[in-house]
Amino acid sequence: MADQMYREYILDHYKNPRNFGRLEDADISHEENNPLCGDVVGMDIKTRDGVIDDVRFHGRGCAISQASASLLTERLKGMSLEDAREIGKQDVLEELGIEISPARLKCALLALKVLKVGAYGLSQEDE
Amino acid sequence: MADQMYREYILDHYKNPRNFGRLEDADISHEENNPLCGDVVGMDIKTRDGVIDDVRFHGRGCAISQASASLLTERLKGMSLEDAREIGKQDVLEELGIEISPARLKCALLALKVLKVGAYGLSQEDE
Amino acid sequence: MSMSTSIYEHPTGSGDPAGAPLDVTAIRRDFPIFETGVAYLDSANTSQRPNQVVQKMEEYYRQYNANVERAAYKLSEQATAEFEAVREKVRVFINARSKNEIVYTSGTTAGLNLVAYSWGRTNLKAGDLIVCTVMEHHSNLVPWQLLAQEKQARLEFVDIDEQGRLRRDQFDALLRQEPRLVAFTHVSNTLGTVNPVKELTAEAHAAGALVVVDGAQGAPHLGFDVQAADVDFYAFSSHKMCGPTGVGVLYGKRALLDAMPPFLAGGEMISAVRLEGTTFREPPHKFEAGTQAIAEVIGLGAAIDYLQGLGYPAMRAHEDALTDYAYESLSELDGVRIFGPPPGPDKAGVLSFDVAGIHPHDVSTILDRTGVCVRSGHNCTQPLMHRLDVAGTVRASFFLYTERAEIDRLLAGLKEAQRIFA
Amino acid sequence: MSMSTSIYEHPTGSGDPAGAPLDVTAIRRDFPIFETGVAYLDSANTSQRPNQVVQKMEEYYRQYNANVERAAYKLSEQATAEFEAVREKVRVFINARSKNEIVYTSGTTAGLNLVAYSWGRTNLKAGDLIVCTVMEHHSNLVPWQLLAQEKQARLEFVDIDEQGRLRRDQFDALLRQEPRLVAFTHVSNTLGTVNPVKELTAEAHAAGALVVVDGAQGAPHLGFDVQAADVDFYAFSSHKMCGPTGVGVLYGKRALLDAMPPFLAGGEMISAVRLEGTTFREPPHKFEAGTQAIAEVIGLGAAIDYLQGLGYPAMRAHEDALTDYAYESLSELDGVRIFGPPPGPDKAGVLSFDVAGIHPHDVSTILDRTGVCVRSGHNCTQPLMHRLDVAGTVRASFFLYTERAEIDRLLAGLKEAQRIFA
Ligand SMILES: Cc1ncc(COP(=O)(O)O)c(C=O)c1O
Ligand SMILES: Cc1ncc(COP(=O)(O)O)c(C=O)c1O
Repeated sequence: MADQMYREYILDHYKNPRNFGRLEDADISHEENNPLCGDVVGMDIKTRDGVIDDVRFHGRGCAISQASASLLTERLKGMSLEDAREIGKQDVLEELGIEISPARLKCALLALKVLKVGAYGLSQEDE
Repeated sequence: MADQMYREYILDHYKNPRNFGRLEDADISHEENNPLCGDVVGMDIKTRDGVIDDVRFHGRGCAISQASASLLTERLKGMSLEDAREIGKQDVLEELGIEISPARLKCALLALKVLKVGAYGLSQEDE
Repeated sequence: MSMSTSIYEHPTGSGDPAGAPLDVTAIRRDFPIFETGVAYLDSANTSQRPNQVVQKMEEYYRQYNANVERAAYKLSEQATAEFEAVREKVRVFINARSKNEIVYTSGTTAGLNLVAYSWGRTNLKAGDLIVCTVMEHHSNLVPWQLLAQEKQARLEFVDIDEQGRLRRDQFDALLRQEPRLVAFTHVSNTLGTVNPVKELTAEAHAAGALVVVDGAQGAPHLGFDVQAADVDFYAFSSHKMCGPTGVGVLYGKRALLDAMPPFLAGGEMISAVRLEGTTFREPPHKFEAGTQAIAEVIGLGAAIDYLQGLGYPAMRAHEDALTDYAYESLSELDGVRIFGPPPGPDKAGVLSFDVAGIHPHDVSTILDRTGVCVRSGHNCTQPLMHRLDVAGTVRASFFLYTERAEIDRLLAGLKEAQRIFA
Repeated sequence: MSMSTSIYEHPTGSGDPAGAPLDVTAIRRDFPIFETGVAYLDSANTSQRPNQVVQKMEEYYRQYNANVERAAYKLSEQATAEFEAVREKVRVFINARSKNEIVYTSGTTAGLNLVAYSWGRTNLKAGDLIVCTVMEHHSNLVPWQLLAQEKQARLEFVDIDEQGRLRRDQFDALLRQEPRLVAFTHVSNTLGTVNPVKELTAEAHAAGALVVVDGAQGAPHLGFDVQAADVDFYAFSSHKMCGPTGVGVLYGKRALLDAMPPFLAGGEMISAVRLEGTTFREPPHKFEAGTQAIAEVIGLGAAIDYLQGLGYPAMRAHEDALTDYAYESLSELDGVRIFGPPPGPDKAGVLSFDVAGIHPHDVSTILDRTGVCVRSGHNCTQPLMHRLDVAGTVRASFFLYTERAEIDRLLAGLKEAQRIFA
């Protein structure tokens, strides 16, 4: 039975997360937790001339939050900070490409929140 | 139309309260209020050899609380403190001789409470 | 006859602003309690609830009864969605900037205490001044007394004039003493006085004070626009506005809520708990500890829908007409003395009065025997009773479902009381 | 198989003490939500409500909807009578000495905070010790953290052993430091551990401490006898015991309640209010400020009737049998690790576990797709999660209406999750 949510590539990113780990000399380093489940995602970003040179994420969480973080880091590499700022919730959800139930939205968007708060000090509304 | 509650003698005691006023040199003097309506009844008692020599009440309130106080003072005069201690809620209600709705029970029993707390330090359960 | 619409034009009032009259006969069919034949003139105490509200809660209990936020299954998602949709409804209802400024409470009293504890204990210091008024309900008075006591702050009260309006000269004089906090009611539950919240707030702000408004009577009967009036806090109760008991709302400006420490602590309001210490969520969740009144919040949403479906202008016009009629009729009875302003734009549908020679309790008991429900006593405004120098009042209050015939029954009952006590 | 009846033999348990089994099929007909086909295994979060409870509240809304105590008409008298009759029901339910020891609250969280604010702020001083445990729900932990912080008191936590029972050696050691207050849960909402409340209380009292017990899980599933256990405070919530949301109970010993200052201030809890200061009513009214959750209190009364009609021994036997079955079945699944004590007299119908390689959230999402509702995450016990060194758990919990088939659906769903994540 194919699962709508736990697709092959989601499970792959969960089991084999890309860019997982820490960066020693990160320029941006931030961590957020999801108060409803206690899950954590952190991100280290190295920039050069306003461009994201390298990025790693760490933390623990469900398949959705980890796959979302893994996918986001892939996208971020080589992107300008300016462009990265434009990444929206909808972009992240589209990239995930699966149907997300409301209760899991926070999981799917946790990595984005880390980026937004860490890199731009944008405190998203808690909703 | 004869009223079940506002009988002739109740209204009479309300309009012409017996033993209304204060006693200068009371041995017992106490006041209580009904927190639900703010009504007040106070009582001054003079005793001699354990007998209630004189009694006055004051305060303001509804026909029921004032008539009940008036009736109680009539009964108390000349009674021993020991006997007065035995006066119960039922006695007061019988003396009133009217049907009292639950919300008005506190009015009917306010004077008795003043006596009990003032003379015997009995704190009735607040019910 | 004053038929003016609400002085707080409701931002989303969907009713015809010209005041297409309420169809009270139809409305009363939504309230099964009227089948009992009771004349219910105590809505300022608690309102009746329409079928729509009760059914909405039943739907929750029968179809998606689950806790909110905590769980990741559909039942809980539906409950959470409904629960949070009401927050948005409330936001629109009082025109708050953000739904994060809407804190669910157990009622007005709880909301005002939240401000006293959380804001008050953090920000007040000895010698600071709090300004309150003599017309306040105990719930907007005793919390400030306790706070002032704890902090050794000063508490001063604005008096009323002979018609039951706030004495603006005293208000101004107290503002010159630079209070930290000014607390007053939108509408007096005893006098029916509608305070000019926007003006008073602007003056208080100019004097550097925060403004807490008790909206227990204002929200149901006039509606309120928190941005237009620019108040800092506004508290109200569901049960007075056709919603269920057990729930209420505290509005607070986001920046204030952000800076305030939590009040009650427990589940849901935390961000991370360690044995060594805890971090908290953002408002409004920071102030919503433990399982919330879920069914009741959902019921409140249905109540807001109901009220907005009728529209505040029409409701207000209806209540105004009743108030005019009752005021005139009562004025014609010998020995009846009415407290508070006469009908007009600064008077809500609340009439308090006494009857010479008859205690308010006795009046209400006699009225009750004819099926007429009114409040009697101090109406939780004892200081105002002292100010008026009365033991209590009889209070008749009107709402969207009140009909003229109920006022006629009130008048007949009063005559009967006068006959008995003659 | 452990089929023992409650270790707190219920004082008034009307069920057959020998444990005449529950007729679960009949019971489930009282809960219309089961018609939706959902397998509801999250009762430790919030329970479902039977028709009897919803109808009782409807009756209030439709027939005698009025505020309590404040008014002197029949509608209000009836509401007051029902409201106060529930107080007596609760008294009998937990066998309190007097109904004046029964304080209505908005829930367990509110009750525990009441103790922390009112008793705690009056009685604790710098350096005093509060003893808590690592298995507590945030609602019985964060209030003590905030109190300790404010008062510069010390807060120490009793650890658990490998089976999830309190470490009595640590408990004893902490008691030797003469704490002022000991706070622990009757039943752990994560581990299902039933703490020996009576023994712990006796020891704490011998050491001079007061005892606050969190009864959120204990009251619904075991019942409780406050006199037998001699606890000082016991808090629980209606919504976990088949009653409505928005209401709960705090039991406190009369002498303690008498000596405590009020917490929330406002209508109903006052004796006399003057501008200069206020005097307060006796308990329980002193702690019940503002309009109470009237319909919800009345609904709680119906819930207690419902539970007592079934009888705690029978309910406990039923939950025990389900726990045994689920425990055994889960133990047979590869990669499933169960936390907390094995079935037995000190285990309630709560099973928390994790599944190797699958996050609890993903487990519960997959279960939800098969219509099975379980809790996942930290269950409002983050310190316990850290202690167990897990991100969260999956939790299945049982109640009187749970049937074996629901557990079978849980097992099937877990196998499906394992297949997907294989
Ligand atoms: C053990 C325990 N304590 C306290 C609570 C808090 O109860 P409430 O959320 O009803 O205030 C809960 C339930 O969430 C619980 O399980
Ligand atoms: C003006 C006013 N303020 C506050 C309150 C208190 O509201 P609640 O009892 O719902 O907390 C009331 C109603 O009783 C009121 O009329």
